[in-house]
Amino acid sequence: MNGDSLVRPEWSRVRLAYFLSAPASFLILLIYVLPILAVFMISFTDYSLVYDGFSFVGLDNYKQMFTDRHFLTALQNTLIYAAIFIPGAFVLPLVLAIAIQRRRRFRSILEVLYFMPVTSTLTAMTLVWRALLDSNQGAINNLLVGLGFGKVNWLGDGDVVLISIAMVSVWGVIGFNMVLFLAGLTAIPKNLYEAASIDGADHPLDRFFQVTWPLLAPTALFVSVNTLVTAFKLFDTVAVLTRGGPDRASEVYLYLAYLEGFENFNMAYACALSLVFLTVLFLVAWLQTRLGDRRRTHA
Amino acid sequence: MSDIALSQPQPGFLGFLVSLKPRSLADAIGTCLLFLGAWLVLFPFVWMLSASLKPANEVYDSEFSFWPETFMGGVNYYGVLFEQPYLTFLANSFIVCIGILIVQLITAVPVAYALAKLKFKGKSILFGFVVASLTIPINVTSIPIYLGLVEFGLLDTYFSLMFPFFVSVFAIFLFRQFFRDYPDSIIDAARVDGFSEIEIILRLILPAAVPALAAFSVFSVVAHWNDLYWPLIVVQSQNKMTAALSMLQYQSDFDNDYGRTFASATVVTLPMVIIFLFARRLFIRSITMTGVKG
Amino acid sequence: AEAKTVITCLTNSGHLTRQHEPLMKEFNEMQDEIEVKYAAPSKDYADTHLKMMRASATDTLPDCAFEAYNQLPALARAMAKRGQIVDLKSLIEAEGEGWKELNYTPGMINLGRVDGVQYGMPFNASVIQWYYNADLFRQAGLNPDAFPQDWDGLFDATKKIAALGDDITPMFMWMINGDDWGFQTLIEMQGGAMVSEDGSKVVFDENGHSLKAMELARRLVTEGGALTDQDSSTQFTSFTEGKMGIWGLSPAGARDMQERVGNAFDLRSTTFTVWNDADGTLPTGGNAAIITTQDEEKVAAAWEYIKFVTGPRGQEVAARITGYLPTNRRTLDDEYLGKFYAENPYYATPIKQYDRAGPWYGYPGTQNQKIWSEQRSVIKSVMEGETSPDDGAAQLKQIAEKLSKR
Amino acid sequence: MAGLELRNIRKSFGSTDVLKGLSLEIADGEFLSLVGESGCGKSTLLRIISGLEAPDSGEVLIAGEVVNTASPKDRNISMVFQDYALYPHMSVAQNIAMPLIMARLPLHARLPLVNLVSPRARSIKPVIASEVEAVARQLRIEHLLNRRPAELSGGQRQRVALGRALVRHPKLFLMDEPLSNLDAKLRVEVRKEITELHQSTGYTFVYVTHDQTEAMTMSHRVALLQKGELLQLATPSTLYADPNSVSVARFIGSPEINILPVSVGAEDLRVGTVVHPGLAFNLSSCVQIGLRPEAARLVGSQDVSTDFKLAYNRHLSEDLGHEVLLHGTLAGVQDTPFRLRVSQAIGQRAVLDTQEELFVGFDCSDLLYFDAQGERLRDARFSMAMREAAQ
Amino acid sequence: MAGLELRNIRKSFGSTDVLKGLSLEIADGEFLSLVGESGCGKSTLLRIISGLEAPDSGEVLIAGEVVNTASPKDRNISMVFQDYALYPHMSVAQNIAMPLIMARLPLHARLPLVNLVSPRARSIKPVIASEVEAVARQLRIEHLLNRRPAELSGGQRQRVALGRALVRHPKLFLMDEPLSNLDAKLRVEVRKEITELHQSTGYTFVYVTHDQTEAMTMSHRVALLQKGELLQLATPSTLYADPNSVSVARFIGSPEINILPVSVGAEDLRVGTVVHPGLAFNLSSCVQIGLRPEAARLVGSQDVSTDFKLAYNRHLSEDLGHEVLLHGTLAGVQDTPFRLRVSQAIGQRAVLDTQEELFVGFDCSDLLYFDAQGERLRDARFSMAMREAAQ
Ligand SMILES: Nc1ncnc2c1ncn2[C@@H]1O[C@H](COP(=O)(O)OP(=O)(O)OP(=O)(O)O)[C@@H](O)[C@H]1O
Ligand SMILES: Nc1ncnc2c1ncn2[C@@H]1O[C@H](COP(=O)(O)OP(=O)(O)OP(=O)(O)O)[C@@H](O)[C@H]1O
Ligand SMILES: [Mg+2]
Ligand SMILES: [Mg+2]
Repeated sequence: MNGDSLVRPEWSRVRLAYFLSAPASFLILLIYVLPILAVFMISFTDYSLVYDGFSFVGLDNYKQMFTDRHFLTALQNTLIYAAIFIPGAFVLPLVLAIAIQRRRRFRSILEVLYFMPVTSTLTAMTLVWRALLDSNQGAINNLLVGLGFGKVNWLGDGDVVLISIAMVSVWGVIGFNMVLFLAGLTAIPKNLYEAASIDGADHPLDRFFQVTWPLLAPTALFVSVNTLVTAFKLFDTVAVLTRGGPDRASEVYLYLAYLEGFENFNMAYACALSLVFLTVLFLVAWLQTRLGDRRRTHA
Repeated sequence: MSDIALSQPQPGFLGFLVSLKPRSLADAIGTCLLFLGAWLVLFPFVWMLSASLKPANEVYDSEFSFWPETFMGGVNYYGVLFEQPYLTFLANSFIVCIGILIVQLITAVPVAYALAKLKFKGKSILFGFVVASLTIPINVTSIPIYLGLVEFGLLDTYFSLMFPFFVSVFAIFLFRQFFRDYPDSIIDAARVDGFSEIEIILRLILPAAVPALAAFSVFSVVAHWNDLYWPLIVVQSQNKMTAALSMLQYQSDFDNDYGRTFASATVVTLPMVIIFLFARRLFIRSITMTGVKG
Repeated sequence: AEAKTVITCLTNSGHLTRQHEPLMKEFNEMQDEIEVKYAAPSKDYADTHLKMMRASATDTLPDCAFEAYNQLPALARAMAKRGQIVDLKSLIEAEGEGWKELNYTPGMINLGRVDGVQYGMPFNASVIQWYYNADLFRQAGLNPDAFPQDWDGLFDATKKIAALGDDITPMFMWMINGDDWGFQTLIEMQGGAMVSEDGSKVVFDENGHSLKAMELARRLVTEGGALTDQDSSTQFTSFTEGKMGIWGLSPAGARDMQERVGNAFDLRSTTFTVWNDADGTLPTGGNAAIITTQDEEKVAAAWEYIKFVTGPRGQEVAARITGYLPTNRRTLDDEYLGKFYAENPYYATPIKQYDRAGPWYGYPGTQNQKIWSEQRSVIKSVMEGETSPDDGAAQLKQIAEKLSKR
Repeated sequence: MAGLELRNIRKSFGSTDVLKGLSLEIADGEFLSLVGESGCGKSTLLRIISGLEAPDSGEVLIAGEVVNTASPKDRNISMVFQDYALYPHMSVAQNIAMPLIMARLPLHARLPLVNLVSPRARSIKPVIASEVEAVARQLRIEHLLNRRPAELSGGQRQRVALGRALVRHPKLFLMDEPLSNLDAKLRVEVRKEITELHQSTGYTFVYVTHDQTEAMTMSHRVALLQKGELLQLATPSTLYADPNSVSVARFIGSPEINILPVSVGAEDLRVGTVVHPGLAFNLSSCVQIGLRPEAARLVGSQDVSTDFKLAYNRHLSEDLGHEVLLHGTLAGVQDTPFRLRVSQAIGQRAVLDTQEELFVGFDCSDLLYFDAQGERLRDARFSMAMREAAQ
Repeated sequence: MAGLELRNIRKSFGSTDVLKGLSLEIADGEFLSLVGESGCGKSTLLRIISGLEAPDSGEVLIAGEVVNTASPKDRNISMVFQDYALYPHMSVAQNIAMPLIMARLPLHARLPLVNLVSPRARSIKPVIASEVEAVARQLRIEHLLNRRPAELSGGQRQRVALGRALVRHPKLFLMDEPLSNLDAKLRVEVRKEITELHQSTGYTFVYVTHDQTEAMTMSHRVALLQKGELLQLATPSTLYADPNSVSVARFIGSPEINILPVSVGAEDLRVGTVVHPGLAFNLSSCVQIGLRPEAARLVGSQDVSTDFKLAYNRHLSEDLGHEVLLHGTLAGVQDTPFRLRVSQAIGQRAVLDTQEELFVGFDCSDLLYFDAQGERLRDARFSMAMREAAQ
């Protein structure tokens, strides 16, 4: 056959694709890939801001992880936190988005209210949350006592602190994910709901499972990947709210890496920690994306 | 509110009341729950706003009351707005956020389109890089990037404040997901009509992706508006400080000016709320894809 | 006129607005050869340290900076190696015989010494002190005018306060809530030291100091009723809301404390309970000014400024605003703050402990933070009774030795 | 009892009045076609009947009950959407199975995951699958059952949409141009399937179509809509042969009916150049006549067997295979097109091929008379008189 | 010179072979209709011609040049999509104006904002607007110009899609069932507009339709596709009257051609119960005959004027107004349906209404002969012999 004619139209589109991808790719290279490569290199050295010189130490930094019990603690904390945060940060906004989207009347006011936390500044909000979560006289415990429950030591109890942080994080992310879901929901053709209601899929659950959920899949995939990544990237809230306390009960992985790198100036070890973490996180996120993409087959 | 309205019935008021009648009990309960939730979500803000009006000895009173006994709002807000170059900080924040947003959109939209709608070799690799980059927190890359900026003498510039955020993999991923749903047959029609691929993006895809674009824009602006981590690293002189940084001014280890801190937080948050209010309409501006059958 | 010499200084954000801005203004108005500016402030001490380290590695340093005492050694050593920090010795000598002694007590000026070199001039200083709620004292049948002078007496008082009700916490002392300032307090008040003179050896366990410290830590919980499961801000609120008897922390927060308490109760302060009245010292918190420029003109200008801020007038301003202990002894004169202290006993406690001001030690090596964070876990577990004071003391030493090698 | 009744339905979109007080009664088991020009409100009407759209005013009754407030589901209807509205994420089989699953499985057994373990779901699934397959076979899409809508051709999609409606057995079928994208052959076949379904089940059908053959052959009655109003509702042949107005006459029948201006004298009728005399004429308001393209025929130049005979000026002929359509004008009425349907069967074709000059002949009895407003003049005496006079 | 040439085009989607080596030549200015059953590959072929889809192999030539590598834009074509593919966020006017804007304004003047200040854009806009309006008027959608597609009825959308194609003047028009959602009347009108456009401009048209009338009346030639292969390419009347095979004969014409099994003796032909003797018969391979529904007619029980006369068992009659379609079987061939088109014009109808027992008559000369594979037996001697024998 005519080999040329097969190759060339493809090529023009390919060229276009490359052209469109070039700026972003270049920046990704500059902002992510090269720095990560640098981090990768550093992880084989004993580099630190404290000394000018450095020498290669091979896999020492990686070996060190296995002897570092805080590594495991941090990993465990991160997983526990993620297990609390991810469902909350995914399901609540989804429910909210669906509930809000259906209403004509209060839709806009509700949207604004739930989005407010996203606009807030973490440092200021941390002060507020400290006050609210105060185990002695905080508003939340006052409420609990008022409702006949006992007080909870939100930030002081090592068993509770991750829940508290997750609560604060979910609070901060509800509006964010809700807006994403809302954007996704508006993209679902209305006539499918109509077809569904004719077909008898009138129950909210049916509407959800037969139409909304499958068609929201791209958004849902995005939100879930992003939520997953956010969960594992937890840093700020810990840094300002608990500083890993009490007694490392909220020391999550990235915070550990931060401490090692920027408080203890074990830069190279921090790099190694980060890389191990990123590799695992990337694999999970990538797998999730691929699976989600595959399941989503409508065009 | 409601009794004021009752005492002066307006022409449309009866109609309003009737329209308020819940369509069903479940609906009414749902609405109540939503508002209850909203109140919970909002409470920290109410608390913050209230605190910004109070003297220090009232802020942490265990019995919360919105209105302070001693009103300090005037002092607090005056201090935040006029005793420091707040306008400069505000302007810096705007420059940085808008600059970041523009570059992010310019870079993310084309690549997202390519990833969503074009076939090319290396596509899944590129997408792999995007997902990978999504997982990389700035904490990890901050030192290499910082060293690079120092190398080029760019520290303490707007550029250095913006640079690490010029490409948003979040945006690329998000837009890709949204673009994928755009009907191919409309794109085909456009190709026949003589659209260049760029114009397909500009004229067709973008208008349809407005909800996602608006959502992202708000996220981006809010995120960088409130960002402390990176500005703390690259800002050296006070005239490059951002509004969020200025909020720290009233806090130190054993000595916090709570009133001003919260007044400052309120003042810093306010522009974001306003931006959101304006952008919000775009979120729901969806285009029904009824141009196609099937 | 000649161009002014412009110098830029770095400090923490809260300190900038409260203390440095008035000082800078006053200094800039006072003369017209030098203009002092401040860099965008860092968030807190840790951030200052990090910023300085980063700037040191990339040679983007400000001209002067205010570094926390406990982090100064690490920073100074790193910078000295790179020749980025100024040894103040010659500058001090140039001021003339007796100038140093006139202004600073030896203990105070030593806070700026690292490895025997005077890198910093003490700017803010604080040693732990007690604040107490005189109203609660009265309710508990205690005499607020006679604050217990030893630990046994203190614990008697806390027991009585504890009896006032379930929601009353007897006391708080800065122990496991932040840095190791509290732990060093327990060692130093016995007359002990953390590391040897030459800074090379860990010695806090000598003479059983660390064991005794651990026993006391445990008593803080069992007898003092101190809580280990609440962070300091929660407990601080308890105190300012009148739900706590005794609060042991820095004078730096004196003003903040008073603002928060308002007129809610009779707030007082008093000197810390020191075990060994003769040799006992207390670690000094706060920060020292360092010069980090190599430009001679700027060094001179920075020195002028540092002289001002650590001088009697500078310290008057700083201390009055914050409650910190003035580092300049002349500030205690009537001309400056003498009268103020006489009239405001609440603010005067720091000067009563003037001579207690001891060093805030740093361990050899670079792992100070890590040592502390490991030790903190041990201390917490001792306080909670999970580890015996013996074991605890042993572990503390072990941790410090292991990590200070690096 | 009426299967479906509409009472004074009004609907407007913004300033566009789409339905202007439409009333309609459809007997139980009746097959009603809804025709009307594009944009006249057919789809809107179906959407109102189905409950997808609420009327601005008026009532919808199904089986005698007002259902205005009932949800689409509770109205027990099937609907084929004009734009298909297929579920893009489901296979063809799943698309078709949807209504059955919804109807036969209890809510819990429809939930994801649960449906995998529910014994009910598992026992019903094969039944549903076989029904889906049967419908797919009827529609000739059994080989496509595993495809997604995006992988189908236009006609295949339409058949899936149809299948989804046919698989269920509701009270009322609403179909919006369900065959428009099918080829003629398939269309005839599916038409037959639908007709048979209708006959065997006796369900009520409301069928929107723009295909006259469909409307004429499938339905008991045809409702002709124009600009949101009901012009005429009658059996297909009535609509064709006995229309109420020019509009109806024009709309029904393809090629369009010929409408010619006439002048009516005391006892004669003039069409173009020809005057037909001697009529007992008593209705003077007639100004135009209608004549179906097949009601006239080509006649030889000598032929005098018809009431009227006029020279024909042919502009265009279209050969449809089984017949030829002529477009042209009659002598004396140059402004008005005159269409002629020439059957192949009976030698007419030969005339066409051989003769240069054409003549068209028609009889008074085949004419429809209209007044200036386009209203039909259906007076019995009048037509009888005409007929007699003509004989 | 060929306006469009396809050489051995192949295309498959996954395992589905959609086009199997299709070759086709279309003269410059020709109007070619593409017909074929649903799913046979018509739309795919148009997409390949337009460059939206790349063929797996084969070449596409426009005006003599291989355009395989050219982008759709560079091929200078207009296309009407089967699923409309309107720009959902643009008004009708903007939708229609788009191709003009793209063609006439340079890139920079098309950019948002720039276009507001570009003098070029400002001077061209009114021109474009007036052209858009003209097209809209042609298609009777001038009152909808400011609406969005979502606010249109199905037929209105289709007209917008059509308008978007018509507004431009490209070399090649590709239309995929552009009239399927229009009512009969409008369809006739638009058909005429297209035909006139074609005649006045001489552009090349490739027109996909499932409407036989359209295919027959508009096109120079018709290409019949089946399962991705070209069955026959000929003028409409050839396709109708002189098909190559049973498949073609069956596909063209509605109602479908009657295909009857026959047995051929040495000198006779047997259809059902009737044997027509005395034929000079020399092709023994004929096993089936085709007879168009209009080629037979109802005859009186005494009538002997036709070669064959068989009793007719009527199952169903469909009244289309201008004609009646009968469905039934002939005596002796009960398994095979026999359709009859009964014209209204010539008294046949009367037969239908009055007589109980029906007879159908037809002549040998109207029969098409096919072999067992369905291939047409077109031997000239054979048919001549038949004809002579019959006379
Ligand atoms: N993306 C696809 N993936 C798989 N099969 C496809 C795809 N697109 C089309 N097909 C199949 O290819 C065949 C030809 O499709 P095409 O759309 O060309 O048919 P068509 O002749 O236009 O039919 P219609 O008259 O129904 O529109 C069909 O059987 C269809 O199912
Ligand atoms: N959402 C809407 N907003 C405004 N006008 C609308 C809307 N939907 C429909 N219309 C208008 O209402 C009229 C009736 O539309 P409808 O879809 O019922 O027509 P239809 O009879 O089904 O036409 P077709 O045969 O073309 O499908 C049309 O003129 C259409 O433009
Ligand atoms: Mg319609
Ligand atoms: Mg098609």
